[in-house]
Amino acid sequence: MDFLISFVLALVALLILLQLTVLLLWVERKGSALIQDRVGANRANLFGGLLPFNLGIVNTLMADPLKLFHKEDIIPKDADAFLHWLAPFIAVLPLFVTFAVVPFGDVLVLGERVINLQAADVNVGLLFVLGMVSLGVYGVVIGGWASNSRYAFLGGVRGSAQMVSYEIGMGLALVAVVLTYGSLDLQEIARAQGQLMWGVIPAWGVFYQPLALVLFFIAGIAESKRPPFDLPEAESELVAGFYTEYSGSKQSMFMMSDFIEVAIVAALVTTLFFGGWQVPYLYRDGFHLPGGFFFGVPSLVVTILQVGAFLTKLFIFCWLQILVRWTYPRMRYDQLMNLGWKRLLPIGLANVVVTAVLVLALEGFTVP
Amino acid sequence: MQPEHAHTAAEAVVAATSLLRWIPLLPLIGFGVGVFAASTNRRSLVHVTGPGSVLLAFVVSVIAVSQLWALPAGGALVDNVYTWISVGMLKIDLTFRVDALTSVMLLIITGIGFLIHLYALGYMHDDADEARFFSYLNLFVASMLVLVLADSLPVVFIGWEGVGVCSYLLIGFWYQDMANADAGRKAMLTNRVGDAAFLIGMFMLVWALHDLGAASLRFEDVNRMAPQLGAAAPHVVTAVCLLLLIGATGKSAQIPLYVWLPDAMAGPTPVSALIHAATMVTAGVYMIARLSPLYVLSPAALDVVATIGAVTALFAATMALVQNDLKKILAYSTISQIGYMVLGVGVGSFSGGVFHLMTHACFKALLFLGAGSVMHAMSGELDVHKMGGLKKQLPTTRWTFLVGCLAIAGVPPLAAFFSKDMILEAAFASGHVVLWLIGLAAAGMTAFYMFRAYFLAFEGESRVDHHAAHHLHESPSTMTIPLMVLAVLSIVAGWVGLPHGVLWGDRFGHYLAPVLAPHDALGHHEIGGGTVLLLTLVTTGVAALGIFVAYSFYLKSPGTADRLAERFRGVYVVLWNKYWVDEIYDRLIITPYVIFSKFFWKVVDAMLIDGVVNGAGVIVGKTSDVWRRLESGNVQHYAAAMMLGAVVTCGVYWWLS
Amino acid sequence: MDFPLLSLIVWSPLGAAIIVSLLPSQPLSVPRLAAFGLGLIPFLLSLVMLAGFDTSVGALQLTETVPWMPSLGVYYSIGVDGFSLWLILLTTFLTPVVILAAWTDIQHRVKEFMFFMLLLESGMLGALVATDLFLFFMYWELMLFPMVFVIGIWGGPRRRYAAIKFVVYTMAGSALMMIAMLYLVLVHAKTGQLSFDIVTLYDTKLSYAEETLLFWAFAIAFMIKVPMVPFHTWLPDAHTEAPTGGSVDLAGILLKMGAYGFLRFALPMFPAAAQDAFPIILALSVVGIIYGAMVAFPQPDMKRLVAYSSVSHLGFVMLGIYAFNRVGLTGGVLQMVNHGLSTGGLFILIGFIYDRKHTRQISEYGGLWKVVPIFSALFLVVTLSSIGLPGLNGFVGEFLILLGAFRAHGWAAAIATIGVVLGAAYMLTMYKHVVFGPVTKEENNALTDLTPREIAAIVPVIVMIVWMGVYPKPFIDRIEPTVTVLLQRLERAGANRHLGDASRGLASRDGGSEAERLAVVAHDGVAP
Amino acid sequence: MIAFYFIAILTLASALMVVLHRNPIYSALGLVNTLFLIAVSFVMLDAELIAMLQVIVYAGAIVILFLFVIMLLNVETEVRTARVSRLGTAGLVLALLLALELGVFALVREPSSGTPELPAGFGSTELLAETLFSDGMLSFELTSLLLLVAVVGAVVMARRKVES
Amino acid sequence: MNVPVENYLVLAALIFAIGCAGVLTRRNVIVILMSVELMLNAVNLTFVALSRQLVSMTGQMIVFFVMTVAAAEVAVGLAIFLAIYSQRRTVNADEISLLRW
Repeated sequence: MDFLISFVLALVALLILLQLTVLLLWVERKGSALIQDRVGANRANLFGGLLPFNLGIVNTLMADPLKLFHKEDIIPKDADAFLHWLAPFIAVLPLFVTFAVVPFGDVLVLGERVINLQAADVNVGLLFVLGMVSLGVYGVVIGGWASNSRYAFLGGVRGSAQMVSYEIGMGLALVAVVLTYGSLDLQEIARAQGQLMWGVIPAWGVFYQPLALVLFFIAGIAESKRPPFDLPEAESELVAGFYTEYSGSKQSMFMMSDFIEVAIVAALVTTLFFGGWQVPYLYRDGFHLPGGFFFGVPSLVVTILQVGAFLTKLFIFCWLQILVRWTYPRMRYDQLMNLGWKRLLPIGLANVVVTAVLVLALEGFTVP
Repeated sequence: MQPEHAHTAAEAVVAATSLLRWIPLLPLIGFGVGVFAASTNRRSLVHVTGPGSVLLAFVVSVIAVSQLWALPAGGALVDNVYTWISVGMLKIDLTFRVDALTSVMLLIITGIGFLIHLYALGYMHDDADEARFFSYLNLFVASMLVLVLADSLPVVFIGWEGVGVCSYLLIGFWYQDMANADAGRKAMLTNRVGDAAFLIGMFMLVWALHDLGAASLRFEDVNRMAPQLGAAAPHVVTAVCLLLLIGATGKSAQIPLYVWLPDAMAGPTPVSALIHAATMVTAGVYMIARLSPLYVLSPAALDVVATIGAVTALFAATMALVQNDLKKILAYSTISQIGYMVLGVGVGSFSGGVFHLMTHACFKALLFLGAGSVMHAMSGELDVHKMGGLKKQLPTTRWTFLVGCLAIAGVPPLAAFFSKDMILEAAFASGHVVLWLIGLAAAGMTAFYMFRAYFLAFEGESRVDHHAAHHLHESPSTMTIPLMVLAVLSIVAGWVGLPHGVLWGDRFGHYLAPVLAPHDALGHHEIGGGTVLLLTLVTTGVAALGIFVAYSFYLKSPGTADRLAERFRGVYVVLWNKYWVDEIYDRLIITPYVIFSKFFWKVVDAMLIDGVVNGAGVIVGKTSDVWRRLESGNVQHYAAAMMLGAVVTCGVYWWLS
Repeated sequence: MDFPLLSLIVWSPLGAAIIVSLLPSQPLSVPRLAAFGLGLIPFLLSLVMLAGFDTSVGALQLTETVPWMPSLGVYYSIGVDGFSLWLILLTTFLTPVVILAAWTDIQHRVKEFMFFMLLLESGMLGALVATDLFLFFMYWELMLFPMVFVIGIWGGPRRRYAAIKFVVYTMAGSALMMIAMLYLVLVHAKTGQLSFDIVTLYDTKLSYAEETLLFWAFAIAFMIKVPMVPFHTWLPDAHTEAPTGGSVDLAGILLKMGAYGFLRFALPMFPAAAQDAFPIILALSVVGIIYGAMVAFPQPDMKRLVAYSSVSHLGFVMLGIYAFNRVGLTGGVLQMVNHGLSTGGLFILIGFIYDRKHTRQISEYGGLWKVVPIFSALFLVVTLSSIGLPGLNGFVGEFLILLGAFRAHGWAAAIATIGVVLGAAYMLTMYKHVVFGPVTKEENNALTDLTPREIAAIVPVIVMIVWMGVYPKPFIDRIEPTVTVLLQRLERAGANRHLGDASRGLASRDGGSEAERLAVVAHDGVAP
Repeated sequence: MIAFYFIAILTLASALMVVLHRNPIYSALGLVNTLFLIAVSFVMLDAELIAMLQVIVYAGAIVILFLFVIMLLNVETEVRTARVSRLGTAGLVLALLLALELGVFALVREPSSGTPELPAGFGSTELLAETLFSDGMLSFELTSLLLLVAVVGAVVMARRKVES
Repeated sequence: MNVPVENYLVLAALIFAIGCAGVLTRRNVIVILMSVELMLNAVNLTFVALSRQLVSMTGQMIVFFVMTVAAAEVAVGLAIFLAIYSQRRTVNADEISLLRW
């Protein structure tokens, strides 16, 4: 039974992730169109346009993957076939696993059974996330190297350097958060954000660690190699960077990994800084508004509300990233490095130190 | 030091006084002033302090001696200054003591010393380093006084070495000439050899006495303990006596250590007169006399002493025969005369020795000063063959010199007549007939060479070269006055010690008797007056003969000497080369020493020892050169080594567990 | 003594060194004056110590003990007795003199030089006062390295060689000594008490074999330092290459450490073995006396000559110590101080003349009296003191040593006495060639006589030389009680079983031992 | 148990790959693989935190560094010399011996009496932190210092390269 | 799961040995460094296994330090290799012998 439940949970998480990626594929296309003031993807259609309204979204959802997976898989001459094949998987797999530790809800109460809405309850979840994300680099590097092409190679080198660098900023941001909430378990962190600050404001990370939020967000975007940090795959310089030599399903896997990273970053931002599945004032038995007002709500509804809240926040931050992607120009490599090492790192350190001091100074600061 | 102590020592009255310390102190002050004057060259200062300090010392000595005479016979004045060294049983006080013997020496040193200082005023007048000269001279007088005033052997040794250094400095006074410096060094080193023996003698003595319970080197203790010592350890006594004798031969220029004295003539003449004739060189005799109670316990030692004395007397005399350098002649004669003194003490006539010491001091000083005066006149020329007929230009010098010659030749009634006779008589009486004969021969030679010198220098026609001739002049009064005084002394000095029965007899002997060992300590038979008279006639005759021969050789028929020299070529050469003693010493001692030193230095030190040391270094270098190769610089080799270590370690561990 | 006077004496030079090192090095007068001024402090302090020194006691005085590493039984324990008293004073006395003398000798790195000299002083003082083996060993090494630097940095052309030779020689000895030291301590630890305190270690029970081995381990270390033939060849090189200051301290104090080590450690800790070792050590000292004197004779280099003369003189010291009787030992201790003064003086004067001519070759000089009379006169005095002229310090020591040695080993003393003659031989020869004769070298006429500063530096030494010659009693009085104590120690361990027949016969006669009888005699001067 | 052997064999295989593969890139991949698997073993040994650190530090940083350098220098694959060098053989022998010995060590001793029951929260962050900041305080500080030095040193080294 | 500690120890031993072999046989310094990492990890494994066995966190603590040190080591080491490579154009251990004699 337990096994079944955890299987289900894992499945749910996986579904959320996959749906999200595919969705993001469409959102990005339509979104970019929207930002660039054009129509965007509107050709694919069911029933040859018999229907009065355009089901572009559905089509896109179906069509793009289909198209990609049917394309021929080209392995360039002199490439290291094995690694060339291996790279995309290395790129994708860790990311899938990552999502498993992200809680998408509080608990689901079925009869006497209380199910923790989290695929894998790792008590060092945050580190787990970091570790997996860092593994993602290999895909880039190996892919870049294996395809035996200058562009790809340069992309790989860039990628490795960039991601190693920004992991540090990211890590520091997280350290601050961990200090604040005193736990590495994402679920606990999420729960901790349920309390209120001065009885009114929800104890979300954004209020406690605004700086960390900024750092994390920037570092996150850099980690996911998206503009303005898309040096490894800079079209205008390196054709398509590390996956220049890829096509078909493998390329799609790289793209997927790209979107999954977006999703993960969004999920982490949500969980760490915006209360995760938390709905302000909503608790397992219902709403406790400031001032003692109380509306009882059945726990199932509560759960649904929370999951809904989580997904909403998730979407919002994904959309935010897409906005950033289509808004900012690409940085120069040295600018990238400078930002990573000379801005984020010191700021992050300072943030950690200040946080630590405060934590020691005023005990009450730590939430739980 | 406690008076009753002294009572037991010599049954005599001992009066403590603090007067004596001034006797050596005054010249010492003079020395200090002299140093000051020399370093700031105020020459005029030493003109006063130089002789002045000695004069004062003389005055004080006279006072002291008069106090001594006030005491009953055999008394002594004692001035205990302070304790010099005191370790355990050994306690050496710096104590001055004046008894009969010392008083004689005192008067000689200060008196004649003063005269010579006076003389030096004139002699050194135009020498730039006058101040230094007088300071040295004062220092010498001071040390000499310490020597004679000392009441214990170590303190004697202070003076003993002090005078040695002074003579070293004064011989090398004109340091510009390396020869003088060499002479000085020679003197010092030769003396040192004697001093070493002297030290060992002291050590033996002190420990021997120590075993008798009285570890002291004070003379009265030594002399008091002497009989016990002689009973307990006769061989020790002999050894001590002989060792001290060696010391004496060094200081008093006896065989075998006489070689330094002739060279010592390199010093200024007043120095030769004071140090190398009147005072220092007689220290040995003084010392033996001082320890006479000890010496008489060892007839063997005394025989050695006597023999050395006699042989030296003859030996030196023979060498003096052929010398042409006036001062050299005097030097050898000094050696020979001291030989007499040693002979005297050797045959047990201690008073005789001291008597001759006194008289000799007078006439030898006179002779040297005369020679100096001649030198002064001849602008440094000393070769008697380049003189002649000086009596016209240097009347005073001539007369005084003549007196000196007569005195030394033993012409009655001058000084040496009595003293020399006393010694020879003692020698004869003690049964050493051989020694007596030797002495006799020496006496004859003495008369001969002295008059040879006199005739060659003052009589006959002048052989003076011209540029020296035209400024021949009599010396200034500061020089002549001392000459006259000394001349008078040389005449009268002997009268204090007439033979027995003659007038007042041997006052001198009586005066010294309480201090010295009894004359018959050796138990030699007293000889009758007739014999004495006979002996006296013989000696006088010999002396006269000597004078006559000299006269006939060098005045009546000049050239005889040369003919003789031709005839007895061999003998002449041997004498002329002074028996090659210097050369022999050089070959036997000095050269080997230098060779060995160089050998030790260059071979043993540089090659052997340093060879080993550096060799060790080289070996280390070579070995490490080999091991070094292990440092291949290849990391993996090092890693392999580590690994091997790990494997072995684990293996061993496993083996053990 | 509550007031840690001794510590103050030991540490003040160190403080001085530090202060000097902090001062600006320019102008040169700053470090010079500072070092001189500060160097006087320990001297004055040691005068206070002298005043407070109890003449009647032979044991250690003014002792201080502070736990240092109690777990290892290591204590900072110091004290002074008759052996170290005068050496301490000599050290504190010579240092300012040396600084004054080396005023112009050292022209570059003056500050560092002064620093090292003061450090050296501190080390030497420490080694002299230390009564804890560990502490002593520490100072023993601390003493070594400043000297090495002084030689190696300010030395002559072959300074590297000399310095390394010096180090290797000494370290070789030190290594042995350390091993022996540890062994001794461990043996003593069997009694359940771990201690480095020498007074405690005196009573360690050792088998005779152990004792002999340990003694030789210590002895060789000290023999190298003394130095005794054949361990002496470092000395001439070190002396020749070292700057004036170095040579003076080396001859003045460092060499004494060897003999001092014998007195303080080797003899009292291993009495029986020490006495059974007498044939070798005695032979070596006598050989040293003669050999040193002979090798000194043909030396062309003044400093080398003086260096070998040191070998000879130190031979005398060892001879005196090995007389194992009051007179000899006292003379030995006294002779250490004498040698320090006279040889130190010689080096200072040679340094002066070297400053002017920049050569130490005897042949380069000659007829100096005409040019530099004051120098020559002072040189004369020091030379005479070195050859042991009565009335100057050298004699007193030699006299007592030979006297004592003659009692114990007549022939040895007799041979050694020849050394007195040979000593005169080489010293006077050198003096003759340097000072007498005509001025052979033209440029020597340009030499200038001593400056007031130089005179001020050398005169104190000469004053001491004369004083110790004329009135040595106060010095002896303070040495003697300690000698008595040592003798009684040796006595209990069956001393003078090797002494001369005379003493054995005598011991049998009045039953008393040498030491005791001498002790008795000591009180009433001349024994009746 | 099966899981262990599975993991163990994989680990050894990838370790061998590190050593045997001529291509540094593959070696690096083998390394990261080994490390990851070791991390898994850590998890199996209830040392989750360590496991995570292992992944982050080694996989995430160190090996990436390796790869980066390899690519930067783009080191060509080693030419395998015809015969194995003396050093090589020696190395192999030594390695075998060592393995033998160590293995023997592990096995000769009497087998461990099962795996002990662990107290709650063993291997948790809190516990490790406590140990770290109580027993290991000094070492911790020193290590931090070491890291700083290492950073500086690395930078300096790299700089020199740039200049020359 | 109850795997006896010996298994881990043996595993560690084998990994360690493999590391040794790598260090000794490979020429490429980078690979050598990797092999060193292998050895370190073998040790880590031992530590963790034993800390599990002895129920003491110390082992894990040490592992923590080992990692840190390893990181530092690699950073410096690689930097050195870069420097050397820029000088000598090689990363072969047997061609780099700066400390020779």
